[in-house]
Amino acid sequence: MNIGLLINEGPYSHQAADSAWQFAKAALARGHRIQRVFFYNDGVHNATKLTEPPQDDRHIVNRWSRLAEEHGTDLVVCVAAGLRRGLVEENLAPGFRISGLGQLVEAGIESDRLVVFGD
Amino acid sequence: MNIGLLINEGPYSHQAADSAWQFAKAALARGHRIQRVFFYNDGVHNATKLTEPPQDDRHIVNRWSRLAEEHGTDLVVCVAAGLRRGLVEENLAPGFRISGLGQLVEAGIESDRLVVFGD
Amino acid sequence: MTQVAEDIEREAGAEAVVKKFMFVNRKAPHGTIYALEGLEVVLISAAFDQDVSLAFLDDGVYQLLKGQETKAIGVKNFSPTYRALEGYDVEKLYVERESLEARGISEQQLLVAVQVVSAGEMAELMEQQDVIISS
Amino acid sequence: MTQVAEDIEREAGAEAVVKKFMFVNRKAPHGTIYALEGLEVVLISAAFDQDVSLAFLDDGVYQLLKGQETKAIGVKNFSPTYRALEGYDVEKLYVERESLEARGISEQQLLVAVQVVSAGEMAELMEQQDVIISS
Amino acid sequence: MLHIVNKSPTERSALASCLAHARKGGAVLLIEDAVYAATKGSAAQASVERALRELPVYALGPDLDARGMGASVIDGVKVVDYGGFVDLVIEHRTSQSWL
Amino acid sequence: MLHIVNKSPTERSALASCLAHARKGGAVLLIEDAVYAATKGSAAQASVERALRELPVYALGPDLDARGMGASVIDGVKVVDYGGFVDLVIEHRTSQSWL
Repeated sequence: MNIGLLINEGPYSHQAADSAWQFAKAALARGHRIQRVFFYNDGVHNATKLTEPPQDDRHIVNRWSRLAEEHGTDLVVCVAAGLRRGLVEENLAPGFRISGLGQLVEAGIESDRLVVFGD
Repeated sequence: MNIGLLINEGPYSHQAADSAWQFAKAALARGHRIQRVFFYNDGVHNATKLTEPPQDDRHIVNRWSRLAEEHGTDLVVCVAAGLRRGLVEENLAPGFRISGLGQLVEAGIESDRLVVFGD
Repeated sequence: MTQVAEDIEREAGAEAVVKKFMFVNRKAPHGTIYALEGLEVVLISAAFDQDVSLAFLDDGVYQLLKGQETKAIGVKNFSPTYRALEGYDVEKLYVERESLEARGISEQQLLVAVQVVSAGEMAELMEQQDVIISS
Repeated sequence: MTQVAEDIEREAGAEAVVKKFMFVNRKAPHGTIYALEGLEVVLISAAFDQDVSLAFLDDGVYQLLKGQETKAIGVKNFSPTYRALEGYDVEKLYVERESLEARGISEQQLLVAVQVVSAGEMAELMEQQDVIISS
Repeated sequence: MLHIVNKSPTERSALASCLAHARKGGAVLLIEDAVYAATKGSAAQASVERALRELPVYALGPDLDARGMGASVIDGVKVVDYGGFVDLVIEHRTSQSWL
Repeated sequence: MLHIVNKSPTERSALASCLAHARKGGAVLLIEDAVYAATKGSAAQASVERALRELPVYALGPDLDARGMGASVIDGVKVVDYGGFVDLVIEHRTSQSWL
């Protein structure tokens, strides 16, 4: 099946981004397709290439980039939510793209399932 | 009196940064001194110069910068919390500086009052 | 069938999809941005010709209160936008009676015309949806 | 008094300040970062020779549970750090009895030695502080 | 001490926990979404009224107004502006934010 | 439909609201801090047990383990891993996250 994900919180601060990534990995392992991951609200902070978590911790942003690289997963950051929070094109990590909220509605239309991860 | 502030949430997403700024303005108007504003947890996102809120909305980051300019308020961003979230020196808005958590403890020691704003 | 005809048919098929979208609002306004940014999704969704409805329950009912004056907190007052929803053909606004009652709010205090439903009816409405977006 | 002497006296005075710092932990671990980043402040505060105590109440008591195994969620397990606090001379850990009971947790399930206090005692402890940092 | 609460009483347990710890001589200040607790008909009304017998309860006026609740404040709750917030912080030796 | 809850029942009202709306034919999945609701002795135990008479309640094993609660699960609550989470999403036509 085609599954869309919506992520409303930034990395590290809330578990939402971790849960969503674990869900995406498990879905792919079961042969499903992640149609799109849409980052909204503080979720836009998942897309910055500037994070430097402690050495002994997971690297949430890089994990997303790897997902895009290995599975072609479409990682979309909301442009309006990004502007409000200072997430700009030049700081995007690999695999992410900035686009409009229409991409979220489209994910709802085109995916068989939409799962929301937030606070 | 000397008042220290601790802000634990990012701009726009939670009211914490708004409440803290209104508090700071009111305290200054009453003749008190804001000894330091310390930005921790997601609060570090208050310090990026890259935000572009909608035209008809307040500009939270610029408000902080103006506070520093007009009153010499010490705006300190936690280095560790900033690294984890991608807040780097080159994107700091005017008036902010990056330093260690010791600055928060110091604010607790040196201020007559410490007020915490968070989620 | 030719490739072109197939493409046209597929596209027409895709365009014809009308799903039932429900936006579930359970958070108070102003303390957090969820109500405001949730509303922005609703406005965009109107352009997609889907079957859109909004549910207000728990603290979400506070979003619809009349007389919100945000000047003194220095924050944008987005509550008039709920009145504009009708112009976007978003007309299904469901508000849960139990949530209103627990907060001492009457329907007359709300700034738009809504359908007040019981928790049971709200649960039924949720079950009829194809997509539920909450924040 | 000379300027230099004054400066020295002021500095000595400043160094002698010992305030009662309480770090109040009311959030569960892992779901949000508050417990982890709160602990980082505690560790730093130990270097300042203040009178530091930690309060655990409400969901904060969950932070101290033994046997946390975070491997499957892919997140760092910081719970052993509570055991290291003693090495930093942070030895006043107060845990509220009512919070433990509401969660079915016994003192034996906690990973460090703590002082279990009633809500009333906790309130009294809070009132004795000079600085309270919560998250 | 000053107890500061910023969470809606129907969404979170912060106010309940605060009121279980606030004592005579202290004060409670409701800001942001916690001001709903200071409004008539709220599920928290009874507990706020009970608290009022022991200590003063304040609510931030700008936050009440923002939420359309300026005219619905429970009798006995004192409404303050940001300046009053500052005064309360000064008046009490310590504050705790029940986040 | 699948009801997903990620909040502690003693911190937030999300679980209570979810259980007031979940009906026969649906299912409840507890993840993140909501797994505390699935543990013995929790203040939420009675309401989870009541829900279990109507519909299945699942709890995410990795989140239980992370919180040291893997051995404290209420009888009748089914423990699933992330793969099981995916299966539940597939099994139910829609999901609602009670954030």
